[in-house]
Amino acid sequence: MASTAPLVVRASPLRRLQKELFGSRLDGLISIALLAALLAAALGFFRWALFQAQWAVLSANSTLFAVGRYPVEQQWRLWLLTTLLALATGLSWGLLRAFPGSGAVRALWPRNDRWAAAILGVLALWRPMALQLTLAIQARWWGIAGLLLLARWAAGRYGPAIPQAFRRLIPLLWPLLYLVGMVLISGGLGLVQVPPSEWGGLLLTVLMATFAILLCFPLGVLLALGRRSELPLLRWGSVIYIEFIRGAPLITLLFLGQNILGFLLPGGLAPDRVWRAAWVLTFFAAAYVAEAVRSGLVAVPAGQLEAARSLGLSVPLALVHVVLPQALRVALPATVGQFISLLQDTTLLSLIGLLDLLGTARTVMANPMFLGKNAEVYLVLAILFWSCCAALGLGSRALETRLNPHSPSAPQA
Amino acid sequence: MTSRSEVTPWWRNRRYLPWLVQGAVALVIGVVVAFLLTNLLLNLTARGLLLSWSWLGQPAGFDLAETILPFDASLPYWRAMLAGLVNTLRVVIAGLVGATVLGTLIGTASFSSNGLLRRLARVYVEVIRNIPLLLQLIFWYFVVFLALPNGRDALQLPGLVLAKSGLFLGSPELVDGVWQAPLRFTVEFGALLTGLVVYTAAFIAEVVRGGIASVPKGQWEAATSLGFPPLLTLRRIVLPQALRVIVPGLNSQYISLAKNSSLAVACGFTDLYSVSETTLNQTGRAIEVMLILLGSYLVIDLVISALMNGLNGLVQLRER
Amino acid sequence: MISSPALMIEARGVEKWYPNGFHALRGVDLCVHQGEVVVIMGPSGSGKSTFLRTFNAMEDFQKGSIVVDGIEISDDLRRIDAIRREVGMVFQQFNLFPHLTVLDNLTLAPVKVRKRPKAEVERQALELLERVGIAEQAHKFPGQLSGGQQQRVAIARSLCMEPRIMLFDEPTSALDPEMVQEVLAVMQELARDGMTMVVVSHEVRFARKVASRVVLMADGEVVEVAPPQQFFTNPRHERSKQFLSQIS
Amino acid sequence: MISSPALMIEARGVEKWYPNGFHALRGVDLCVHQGEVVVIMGPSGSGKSTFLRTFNAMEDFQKGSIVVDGIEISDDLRRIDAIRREVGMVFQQFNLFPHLTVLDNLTLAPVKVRKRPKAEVERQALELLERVGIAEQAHKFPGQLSGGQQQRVAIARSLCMEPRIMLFDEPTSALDPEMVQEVLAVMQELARDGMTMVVVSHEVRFARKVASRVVLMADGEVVEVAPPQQFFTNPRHERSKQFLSQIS
Amino acid sequence: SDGGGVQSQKMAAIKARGSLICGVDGKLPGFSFVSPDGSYSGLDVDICKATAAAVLSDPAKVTYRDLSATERFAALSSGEVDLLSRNTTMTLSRDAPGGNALAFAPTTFFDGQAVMVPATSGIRSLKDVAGKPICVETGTASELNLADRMRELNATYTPLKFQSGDQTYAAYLQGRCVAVTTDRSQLAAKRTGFPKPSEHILLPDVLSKEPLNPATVNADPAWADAVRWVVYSLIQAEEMGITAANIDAKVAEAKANKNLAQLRRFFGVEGDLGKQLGLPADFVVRTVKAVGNYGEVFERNVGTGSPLKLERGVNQQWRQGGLMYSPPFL
Ligand SMILES: Nc1ncnc2c1ncn2[C@@H]1O[C@H](COP(=O)(O)OP(=O)(O)OP(=O)(O)O)[C@@H](O)[C@H]1O
Ligand SMILES: Nc1ncnc2c1ncn2[C@@H]1O[C@H](COP(=O)(O)OP(=O)(O)OP(=O)(O)O)[C@@H](O)[C@H]1O
Ligand SMILES: [Mg+2]
Ligand SMILES: [Mg+2]
Repeated sequence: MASTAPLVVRASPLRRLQKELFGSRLDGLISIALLAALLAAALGFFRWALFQAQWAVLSANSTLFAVGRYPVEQQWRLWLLTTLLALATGLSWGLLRAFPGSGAVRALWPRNDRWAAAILGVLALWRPMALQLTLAIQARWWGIAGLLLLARWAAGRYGPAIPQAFRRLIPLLWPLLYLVGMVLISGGLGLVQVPPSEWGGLLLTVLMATFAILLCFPLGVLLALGRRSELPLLRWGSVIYIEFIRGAPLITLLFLGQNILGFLLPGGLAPDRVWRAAWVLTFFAAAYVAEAVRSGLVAVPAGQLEAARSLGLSVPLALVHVVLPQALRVALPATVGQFISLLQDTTLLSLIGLLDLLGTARTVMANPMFLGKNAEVYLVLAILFWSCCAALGLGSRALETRLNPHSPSAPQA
Repeated sequence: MTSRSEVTPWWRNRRYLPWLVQGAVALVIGVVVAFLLTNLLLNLTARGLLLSWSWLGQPAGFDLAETILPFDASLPYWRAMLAGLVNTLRVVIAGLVGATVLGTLIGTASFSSNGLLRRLARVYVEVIRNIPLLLQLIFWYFVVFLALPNGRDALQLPGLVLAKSGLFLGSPELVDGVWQAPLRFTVEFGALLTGLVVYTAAFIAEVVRGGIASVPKGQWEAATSLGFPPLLTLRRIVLPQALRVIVPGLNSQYISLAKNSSLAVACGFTDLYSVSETTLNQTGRAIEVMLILLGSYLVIDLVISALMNGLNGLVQLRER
Repeated sequence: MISSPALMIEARGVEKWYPNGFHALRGVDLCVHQGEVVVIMGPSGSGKSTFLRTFNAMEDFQKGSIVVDGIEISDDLRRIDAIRREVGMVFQQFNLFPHLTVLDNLTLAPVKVRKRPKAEVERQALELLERVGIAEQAHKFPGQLSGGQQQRVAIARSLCMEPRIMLFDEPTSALDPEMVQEVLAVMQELARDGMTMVVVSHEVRFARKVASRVVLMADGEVVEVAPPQQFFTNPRHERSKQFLSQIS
Repeated sequence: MISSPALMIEARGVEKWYPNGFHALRGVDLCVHQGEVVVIMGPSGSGKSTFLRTFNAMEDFQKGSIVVDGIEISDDLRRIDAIRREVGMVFQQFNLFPHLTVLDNLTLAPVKVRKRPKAEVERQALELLERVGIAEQAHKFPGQLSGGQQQRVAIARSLCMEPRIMLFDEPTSALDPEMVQEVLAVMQELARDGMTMVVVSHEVRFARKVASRVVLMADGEVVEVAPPQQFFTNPRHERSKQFLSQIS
Repeated sequence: SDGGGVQSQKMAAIKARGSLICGVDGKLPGFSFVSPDGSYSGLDVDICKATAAAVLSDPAKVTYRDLSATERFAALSSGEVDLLSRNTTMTLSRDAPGGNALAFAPTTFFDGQAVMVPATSGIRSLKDVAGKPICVETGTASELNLADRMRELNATYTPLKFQSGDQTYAAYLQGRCVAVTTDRSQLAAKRTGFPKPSEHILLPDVLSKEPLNPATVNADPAWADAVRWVVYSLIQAEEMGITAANIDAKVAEAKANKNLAQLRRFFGVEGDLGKQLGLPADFVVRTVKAVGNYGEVFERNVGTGSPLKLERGVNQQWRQGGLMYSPPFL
């Protein structure tokens, strides 16, 4: 049996395609039908997008979509914030590459990153132009994108040279930036106050989502611990809370927050309705995050807590250092899933009259000039939401693999 | 550890400490709840809105668009809310069936030998789950369904007419520019149902996919070696086993579909939430309306859970 | 020539690459005549399972040809069906259907695929269960049986389709030692009844007693084909000697 | 009396009911002197684990008293902390923290509970790992180690808190046979160094070689306490004989 | 102390806050509407501005809250907005302490509920609508009026209800319903934005009287009075021929001429009318400077010169035969 030297052949792409699409007669029929449908849909879409759609509705209202009625003379604050965000993003991104998780190789521009940078570049160049923004604003976007890439490059290149003590502080950048961002957005500390009722569009959506995500997480962890607690009162309290929230549609809870919160607090103490909605979102999401975290807690064997206790760790110490790190790792995908649906749920704010992205869209479409331009606006919103949610999902998967290079399923040889 | 000569201070006693912690938590919760309730009572008394249910018997004064229960403006509020509830149930039940069928099809399509179908199934799931349902509902209603032709231009098939005003079955006829038929579904219902089905199906598809993937590969191989064609294998061998994993996953998807049906307001369908909103606005009875609303959804959830738990018992039993 | 038994499996120059590019079979030839019992041995990863699975078209291959009972394997679904009708297969992991009773495991395929009347199939199934010695378990579920019993059900399930060839892929390696014998006994009896069998197995005793020929595979090639007596006592190839030293 | 070693554990009439009403310990007495190695044996469910876990207050009890290294166990949390500081415990399932490296497993408690400087603890930890023979694994994760190695890490982790008493709950019963010896060797060495140890184990060879006394428990009671020589060759009680006949 | 001690809590709160929170519709051209640059304009908005000018001396110190029809009263009674200027119809039950317990300022626009249909539909009166779908915003008085009137006519119809105005008109324009009903002014306003305004007609039927008034809560009568007289000041200014353009001259004139007693009282040059309300003495000057007189407000926002092209009609001054009539500033 004189066989040839080990030869690696892959079926040619064409042949593979043929096999995938026309493996059997039924498959062939299905493929043809699907291809025809896809083609028709694509044709229809492009005809609409190129000849019928009127994108002016977006360019004319781009500011409204971006920040709502944020006072024009104060918008420099948002530009500043965007610039800071871009810097922080570039810095963190570069440092992630400079210190890849164990097992991964360090490369200044891995393939994914080149893709991301290219997409970013194209978006930054093309989007502002497509929206027919003024040249000054276009230039700002180019500058910000350039800054991001520059920070990314610098951090990736010189990151390893940063002393370790200093590097530890870099994750703190984000909470700090959040606080700075809140001050920049709402005013105070010498800045003119801009009340929440003036925030709108993307700004409001992002603000609501991040606020709720940041707060619902610790709350959810507490609830999950409560639900697993041996103390009956804590356990039943958590169970009742979680099940009550999960049994009710979010819109009824938002409605409740808007209509009844005013009765529950002495006059004047009730927070602004924007904040009211934000709190309702937070409390709502907390119940779901609690369930996600609980599934992680269940996955941690009871022996872990026992071992920690027998080593003298108090219960809080054991939770923080032993149980939660393991539980949260397991719960990560489900938790991020909840964050994604929370981001989607911010659209419900439009049903209670807040001007989030969807609410802004509805306002814009009440403008006589743009009546009936539904499809264009909704399409863009859909793409926007889709990209954000998909990015969150991708990020969570990346984080998962990064956290888990040493899974217990890889025993030593 | 019964009698001790020296007394352990309570703050270090592991027997009492848990109760102290609980007591403290209970106290805090109690104080907060009491504070809120007093305010509620004070505020409601001040506005003359103390809990009362007699308004439920007063005539509603508004009409509802589509109801199965006959309704007109002279009937009392409770009838209006009941009509809304029935509409909610109608869309939930239809949605459950539709989403299950579509979701199962898409879930199984991701195991197809046809690469295109497989990828499209993935794309469907990834696209649909990442776009807010509310946006999708508004899209279906304002962009798709309201773009249907009307009157004489409506899509006509034997025994079926699809027009801007709805889907007409039976023997539809055009009376005075308006389609009439024994069986009709409005576009509001259609848009809500389509949105819910399309959205929930993406999640159900994932559940089904997970369930099928949980069946060992050897089961497919054994069936193939016995000469089973793929579809028969799926139906007789794989799906029955996958159900064990699928049914609990379906439960939560069903519940979220029921809750999501409350987004009906976005496309003009008169469901329970929409009627409640109108009622609240006409009567000012915020607390009572909220209680009815939350209670109703809770009951719907519980019923779905109970049914699915029963079903779960059945599919798990088949194992032994 | 006329009296020599018919050729049941004829594989010529079979080459297979897995989709990831791994070259699993590198030109393998094998003939199996009617009534023969061929035992395939070889180190793990040598391609035994892959080869076996090409015989009933569970794996495709890129070069060479395989003719089973006169039908050449091709992409034609009708042919593949015909071949699967001829060939029964028993797996290492039994692969019984856990949601069906033992009896239903046996009757499902004949009834649904062959469209035979249910009552008749059930009669036959009970006979077969009798033959493999577990008639009394007919109404239990697989999860309630021991491994050896499960594997015997799996054999009976294949037999219920009345195949002319049986393939076994390490039928006893997932079993506790005390159950191995009961399964081998059933296989031995099958061989005695004249069934054509191809068995991937490392059971030397079984091979010595039952095999017509033993095949040694290594690295996707057939290294040696010999009657068991010769194979175990006096293998020709270095590779075979090495392998035998490992398994004993 | 002055020269006799100090009493490290003194349990008197300990009775425990589980919350479901099960009477797990029915008045047990046991004294362990400094430097002693006491091996507890007994059938499953006899309360060995429960008894062991009362020594570091992981389980409470309803009647009787336990004094550990001069500290009487009570509900006082400060005392419980003090006792846990004295007593190390090794579990059947190792219970290493899978998200921490071996070194971090060892240093976590000393740094967080004892507030000792990290560098110093790390030095000590590496010494201990050396002592249990796995210094080179310090930066791996538990999931990458074999069972025997994991159990040795668990022992080192307990030692890192510098306990005066070590409790072992069936430390070798979750291990593959070839790894049992390496763990027992480490324990033997510990015993030689004069550590006071209470070990729940059915390893007769280990007990014979290392134990000062063997305790037999059954149905929540201590049936027999005897030096190993006597216990294994000439047990006094019927129950002991019966038990010994089962495990050998 | 100055103002006879009548300080309203609300007004104190507004002054402390430095801004007036005004509940508006926000999506209604001519009444309250956001332009792409984010600024509000409209008749309702001008009332907010005038009030802010009177209380805070600065018409820009207004925080607008877009309120849906369903939430407006709750927002007002829970104190979330100080003033509701969201073309709200005054009715007994909304006014009465046993009802919504609102306090209404004078009518700023006399309206009536009407029905709009496509000109080509062949529908010429409400009766013709029978059996067909009608779009209406949920939670409004229009919804109830429609039900009442159709019951009177003994006609069946399908009410398609939407949560917000934009959806209602979108559905109408897309042909989901053959008619849309709400206040005549609103219909006219919306019609201006339609692709072909001339293809839609308003039916002659008037379903109801719809006096649109700003509103505050009963609980703070002093605040309600202040708002009431802010509105009257605009009407009175028109009657007296005072406009934003000529007010400075008029004030100078009044200051110079002691004989113009009425004008001097009106401008607060003399007397303490403003103080009695807890407002600055010259609040009228401020309101008129901020937004002009009622006629100017009307013309600018909804009048024939505006995109809405509404006639003054009954909203004319009483001297011209209309209903706009301010009590004397005495
Ligand atoms: N789906 C697959 N894709 C890629 N390589 C595969 C696949 N299945 C099997 N292989 C590789 O093909 C080779 C032969 O596999 P096969 O299962 O036939 O070996 P075997 O001789 O049966 O081994 P064993 O005794 O372990 O069952 C192995 O190296 C295996 O890793
Ligand atoms: N939390 C509990 N609640 C109720 N009963 C328990 C609990 N934990 C243990 N038991 C019971 O107490 C008895 C003694 O348990 P223990 O674990 O101490 O036995 P053991 O001698 O260590 O057995 P093994 O050799 O199986 O580990 C057993 O019958 C067990 O079922
Ligand atoms: Mg194999
Ligand atoms: Mg035990």
